[in-house]
Amino acid sequence: MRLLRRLRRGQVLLLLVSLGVLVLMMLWKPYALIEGLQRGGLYALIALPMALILGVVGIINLAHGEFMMLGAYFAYWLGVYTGLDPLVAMIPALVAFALLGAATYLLTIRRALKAPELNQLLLTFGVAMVGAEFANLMWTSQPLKPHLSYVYSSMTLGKLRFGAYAFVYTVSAIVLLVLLSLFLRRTRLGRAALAVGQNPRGAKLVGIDINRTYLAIFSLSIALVGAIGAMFLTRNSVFPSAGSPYTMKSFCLIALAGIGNLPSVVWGGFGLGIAEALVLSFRGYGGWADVVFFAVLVAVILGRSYRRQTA
Amino acid sequence: MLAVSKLNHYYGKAHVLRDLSLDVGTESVGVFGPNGAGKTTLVHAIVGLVRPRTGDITFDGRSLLRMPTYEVIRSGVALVPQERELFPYMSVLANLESGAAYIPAARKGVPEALQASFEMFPILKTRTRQLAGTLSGGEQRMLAIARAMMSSPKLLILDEPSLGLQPSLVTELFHKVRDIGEKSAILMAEQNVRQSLKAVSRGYVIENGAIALQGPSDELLHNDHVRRAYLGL
Amino acid sequence: MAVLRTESLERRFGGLVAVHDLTFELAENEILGIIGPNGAGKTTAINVISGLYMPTTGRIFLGEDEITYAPPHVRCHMGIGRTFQLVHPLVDLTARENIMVGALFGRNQRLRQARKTAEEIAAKLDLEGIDRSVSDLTVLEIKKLEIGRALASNPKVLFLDEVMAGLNSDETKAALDAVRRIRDQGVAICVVEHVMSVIRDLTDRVVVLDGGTIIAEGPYSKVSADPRVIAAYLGEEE
Amino acid sequence: MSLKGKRMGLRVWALAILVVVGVGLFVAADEGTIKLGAILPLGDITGAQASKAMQLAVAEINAAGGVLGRQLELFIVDDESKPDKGAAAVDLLATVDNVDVFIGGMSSGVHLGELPALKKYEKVTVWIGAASSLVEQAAVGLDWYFHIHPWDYLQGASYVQGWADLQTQYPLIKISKVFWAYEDGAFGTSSFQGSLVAFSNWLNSGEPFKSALLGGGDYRSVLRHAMDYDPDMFVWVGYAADALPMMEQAAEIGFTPPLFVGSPPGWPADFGTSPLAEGVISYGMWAPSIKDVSPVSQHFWDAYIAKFSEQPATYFAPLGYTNVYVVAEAIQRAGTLEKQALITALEATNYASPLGETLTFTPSKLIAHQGFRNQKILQWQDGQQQVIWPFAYATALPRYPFTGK
Amino acid sequence: MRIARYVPYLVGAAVAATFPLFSGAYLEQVAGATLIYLTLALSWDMLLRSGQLGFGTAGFFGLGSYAAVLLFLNVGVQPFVSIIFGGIVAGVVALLLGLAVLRLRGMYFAITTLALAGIFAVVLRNFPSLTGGAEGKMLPSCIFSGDTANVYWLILVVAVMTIVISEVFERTRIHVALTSIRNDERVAKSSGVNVFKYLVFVFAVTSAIQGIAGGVYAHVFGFVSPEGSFSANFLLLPLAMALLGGIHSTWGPVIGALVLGALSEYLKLQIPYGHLLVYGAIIVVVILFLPQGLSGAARAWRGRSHAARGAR
Repeated sequence: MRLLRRLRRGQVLLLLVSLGVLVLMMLWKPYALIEGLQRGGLYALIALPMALILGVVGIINLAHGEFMMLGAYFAYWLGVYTGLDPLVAMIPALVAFALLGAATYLLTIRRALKAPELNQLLLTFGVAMVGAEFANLMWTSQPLKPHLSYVYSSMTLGKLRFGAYAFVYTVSAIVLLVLLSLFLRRTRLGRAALAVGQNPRGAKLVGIDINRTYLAIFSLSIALVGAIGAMFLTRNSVFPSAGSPYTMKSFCLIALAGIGNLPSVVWGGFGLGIAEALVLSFRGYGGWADVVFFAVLVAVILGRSYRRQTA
Repeated sequence: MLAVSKLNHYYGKAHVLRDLSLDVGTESVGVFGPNGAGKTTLVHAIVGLVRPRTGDITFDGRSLLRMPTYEVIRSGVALVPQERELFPYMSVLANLESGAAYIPAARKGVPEALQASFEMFPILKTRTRQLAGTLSGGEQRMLAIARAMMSSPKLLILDEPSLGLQPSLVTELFHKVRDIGEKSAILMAEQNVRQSLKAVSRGYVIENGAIALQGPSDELLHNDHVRRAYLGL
Repeated sequence: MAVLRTESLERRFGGLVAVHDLTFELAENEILGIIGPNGAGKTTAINVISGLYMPTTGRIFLGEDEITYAPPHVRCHMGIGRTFQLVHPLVDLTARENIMVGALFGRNQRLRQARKTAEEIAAKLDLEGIDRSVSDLTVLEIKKLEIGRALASNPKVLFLDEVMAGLNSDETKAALDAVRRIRDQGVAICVVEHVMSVIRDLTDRVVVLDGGTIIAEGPYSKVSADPRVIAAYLGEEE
Repeated sequence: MSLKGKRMGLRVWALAILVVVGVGLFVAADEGTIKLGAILPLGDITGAQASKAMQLAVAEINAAGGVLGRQLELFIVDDESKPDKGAAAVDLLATVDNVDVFIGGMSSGVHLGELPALKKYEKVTVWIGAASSLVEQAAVGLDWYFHIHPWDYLQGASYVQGWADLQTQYPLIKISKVFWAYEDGAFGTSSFQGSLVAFSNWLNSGEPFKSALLGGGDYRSVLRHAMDYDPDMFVWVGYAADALPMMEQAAEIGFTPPLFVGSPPGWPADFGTSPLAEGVISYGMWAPSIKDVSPVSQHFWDAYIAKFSEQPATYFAPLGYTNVYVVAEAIQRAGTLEKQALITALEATNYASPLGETLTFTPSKLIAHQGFRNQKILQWQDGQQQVIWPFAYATALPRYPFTGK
Repeated sequence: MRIARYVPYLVGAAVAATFPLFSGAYLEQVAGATLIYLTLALSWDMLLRSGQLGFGTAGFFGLGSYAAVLLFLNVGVQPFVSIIFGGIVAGVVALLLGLAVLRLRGMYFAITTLALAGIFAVVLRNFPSLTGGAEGKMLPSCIFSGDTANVYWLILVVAVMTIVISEVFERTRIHVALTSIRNDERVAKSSGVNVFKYLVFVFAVTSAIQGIAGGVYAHVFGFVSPEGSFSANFLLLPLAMALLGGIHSTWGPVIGALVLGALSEYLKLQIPYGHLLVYGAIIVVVILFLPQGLSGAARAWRGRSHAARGAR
């Protein structure tokens, strides 16, 4: 009981400290805060569907970024042929990538569910390779990006002038988190997914068809990341290797948050985004921004393991 | 209702079920035996968690042998497994609701079933919002039984329900089991022979994966072998 | 002279007290039984004594030496051997190599020596065909393997955690003989068992645990008549 | 006796084999094709298009009767952008395919791995890739090595010249303060280092950024630092993937320097369709608009599209085409494949290339045979890349200042 | 009978040692690169035998490359000395880091080693005066002036050394220790195995091997750069090779490396545009249909034919 109270107090303290840091940053480096939230939003957004797959199906999907990349291509070509805006193309992308996800699951993942973790890792690595090389053969390595005038609209707040559109990633990450949480808590499929993620055998024993649940969640996640690819395209170029760095980032973010902890993926994404933006805001030290990601990751994982050992 | 015939199963080279046959009508039936005798393998085979090498299992005349677990459960069998297999990061209420949510026949009766659960285990009612993983062992056991009952099963299988429970709870538990036995058929695997024999009307003693003895409860209670080996008398 | 002695051992997991105020001794050449209902703290007690968990408070002595905070492999070197409740054979090693683990690392033997030790121990336990892979062994053989590995480290104290579970009566008899033979070679043994007949036939003395604490202690005949023990372990009579 | 007999037997056999092989080689060398071995990253658009342009050139030359009455044969091996694969490709082409001349090339890092292998065979090598002066240091003293692509410092010097000319010609343009944003890999860093040397009489400042190619893509902190610096000219050195996002983010924060320059190795196909492209200056060796001032370029453009039904999108396409023609013409002039004669003939190269200017080989700072030294200054105008310098190939007048709209 | 058992090894060794005598420079070059990957695959597997999944292969490879090149350039030692130095640096760094990170298990250890590899690359890039920054450093000349036969033999020595170390690991108490840790760490501890000591030891040794491989690679191709020396290829390809060949053994990774090395080169020549697509598809298919890898499949096949003949 005392431990619980101490934990609470610790959490409150943490919240206060982080709020304080945010206020200080707003005064000291407002751009780092704004841009950090925006880039962190993108990290979090992309990581969420991967966290869903990892949390429910238990598979580390190394092809995650490649599905996003293919989603971006999908939106690009849909735009070329029909004039659809990428943000609108997210809707057909959801459908198309749900199908692609289902096909991928049925053809590959399902057959490796009982295989050792390493085999699954290599399997999705192979899928990633096929995805990226397919894009390269189809559309070459030349980057593509539609012109969209709204993506560089800006806002002025006193002396600050900053991009408003990029908050779409921040907002979407939060919206997706809320939607996924609602889905997982309120819908029968969502609850089944949670159940399967927490205890597959227990899920079988309450009458859940776990294979169907895996299929549904995998398809849903791929559908989401395909649609996120369309949103990614609004501010980024697409090319065959555009997705792979985000696989790594997402994986790191999930490890940071702890598997199954979707809210922490989002807050962790914001935190890392802000930390990176802060490092970048110092002239001449931008080259160290990459270290932030890794260093925070190592520190958190080590810290957690030591706390567990001493507890 | 449930008929198990000539079941054989192996783990590697270990022969863990040997020509095992038993049947359960509408009454409560106990399966007794020491650790490792094959009780858990048997109940897992019934719900399809284990695929026996040979033999057959039928429930209401349908073979369960090739049915995936979720279909077995949906056809009216519920298992309270030894490890309880709750959803640790879900609330007590969500765990209970999960017991009925995936059984089409049980979905309508959720409020009544919840009511019944809370009547059977009042402690759960005070903990509906608590995460299942934070419950004590005894409370988890109750939750597991209540979750299984949410589906209003025709046959309830209990695997070592007294495991890890303090004595007072064990007594209480077997009372509940007897109550449940009035609504559903029960198949209970237990090591605690002395008390559990009183909760069932018939029993089988399994040793080394084979039926060593069977008969009505009071007959078993007075059997020399049972008294020596399981009651320490 | 006690081979092993604990003083007020306590182990908590978060809020749960798994072992509480555990004080007991193990004499030379003694076979001590630890019984108690599931969840009584028997296995936790063994884990604390063998070093897999550190005690929250309390002390442990092996002979003269305090080992309260020694890491498990050091305790093994010093003379604590154990088996595991659910058998944990090292599946990617042969039977011989399983036993060799104890000889190589518990007793620090050379490879060649350890091979021989494994053979000797296997012979002592009537375990044949020791170059088989573990997946080819029967339940009894795997149990023997567990004991063999623990023995190979040349323990002064041996903890046997439910080694008889799952054996039929003939096998149990054979296992009992094996355990007695081990004791006769000067190893103090502590057995955790559910099967009452085993405890009755094997042990010199019994400690009954419930709720992490000792509720009774003494020879089996005395303990099994203790109403508290019957209530806790055998189940209350109505 | 018996031993001696065996030895004798061996010798006879060896001699026989030598004769057979030698005759075979002789026959093959005389009657067979002239073999060109190209090493390119085929998974990248630069290498893919360069290889296609090479095939086009070979097809044209062969259709016109070949060289010295013999047909050209092109062997293309993928270097997969990996140094070890590139080195293996050199050995493959040299020892298995027995090529007469090495051509090709893209990345400097891969070429560093290939050079040791090339040095083993000392075959005539005419290279279109690798701009890093690290490579130049590694190629010192190789009389058989011809480098077509300008080195990083040559590019810098050529821009110095270009901007001097432009400022003289158009007094409205004034440059004294420059900000360089460069991708933090080898390409951007070496370009920046080279530029600092070349533009030493300007006030320079610079900062690296992470290219979208490597998972970056947020340039706003660098752009803000540039804006604070208030330069007359802003140059970013990155990849095509950075092009449009860079413009968008500059627009987003309201950064509109008078001269906005980008120097990626290639531009996205759809860059021109964005209004943000208007007025953006680019450094490069080639743009489709050059076909308006160069008939060779026009011919190349039409032939490439006719053969592959796609537009040449990178300057490596005309470079690849040039690569084959330069070698073919030199062999024709030399009248033989003999190395020294071929080197002499290559030294006399005077090839009007589809890149606009005429290619000749002259000594650079370190090596004896450097091809192009000049870059072009181009500007995106109304969706097209126009040449604004050198004036000799200019296709349009510069528009100044950059509007940022 | 006993000699017969060694015949395949002797033949293999003879073929490997005399390879340059009957192959050309091209095959030597391909074989050399394959052997580098073989070394990485095998060393990765050696750590995996303890149950620890390391993702730091490319990191220690790059670290070794840089250490070797920087020592060579700044101190002017023999190339061989600098290569060994590269191994020592990688090994010592692994030893020190291992003391902290080897308390982690499973995915957490894997991802931490991956992050550490990332940190190495960024740190080296950000000290341009010493390391050449993003451009890296070039050697004035490559080892053996790029003579492929000598280079092949050098790499062969490193690969054989790794195979020997791996076999030592397999045939001594180390094998028993590592396998027991992998199978059940608690059992290992309780049987007297100093788990932490063995993990640190194996982590340091395998990282040192990776560092040596990196040093060799840098000397063969004559340069180091953050992008080149820390390329993810040096992690993913060895991993794929070991898994494809079969993990937890010496010969699985060896076979996997040889097969994939040859396959990737063959595919490239057959399908110039898009060979990587086929390569990826082959990986997927093999993982789905030969989950135990090639050596596992061979073992299963041999076991079946044994059983069919009634042997055992």
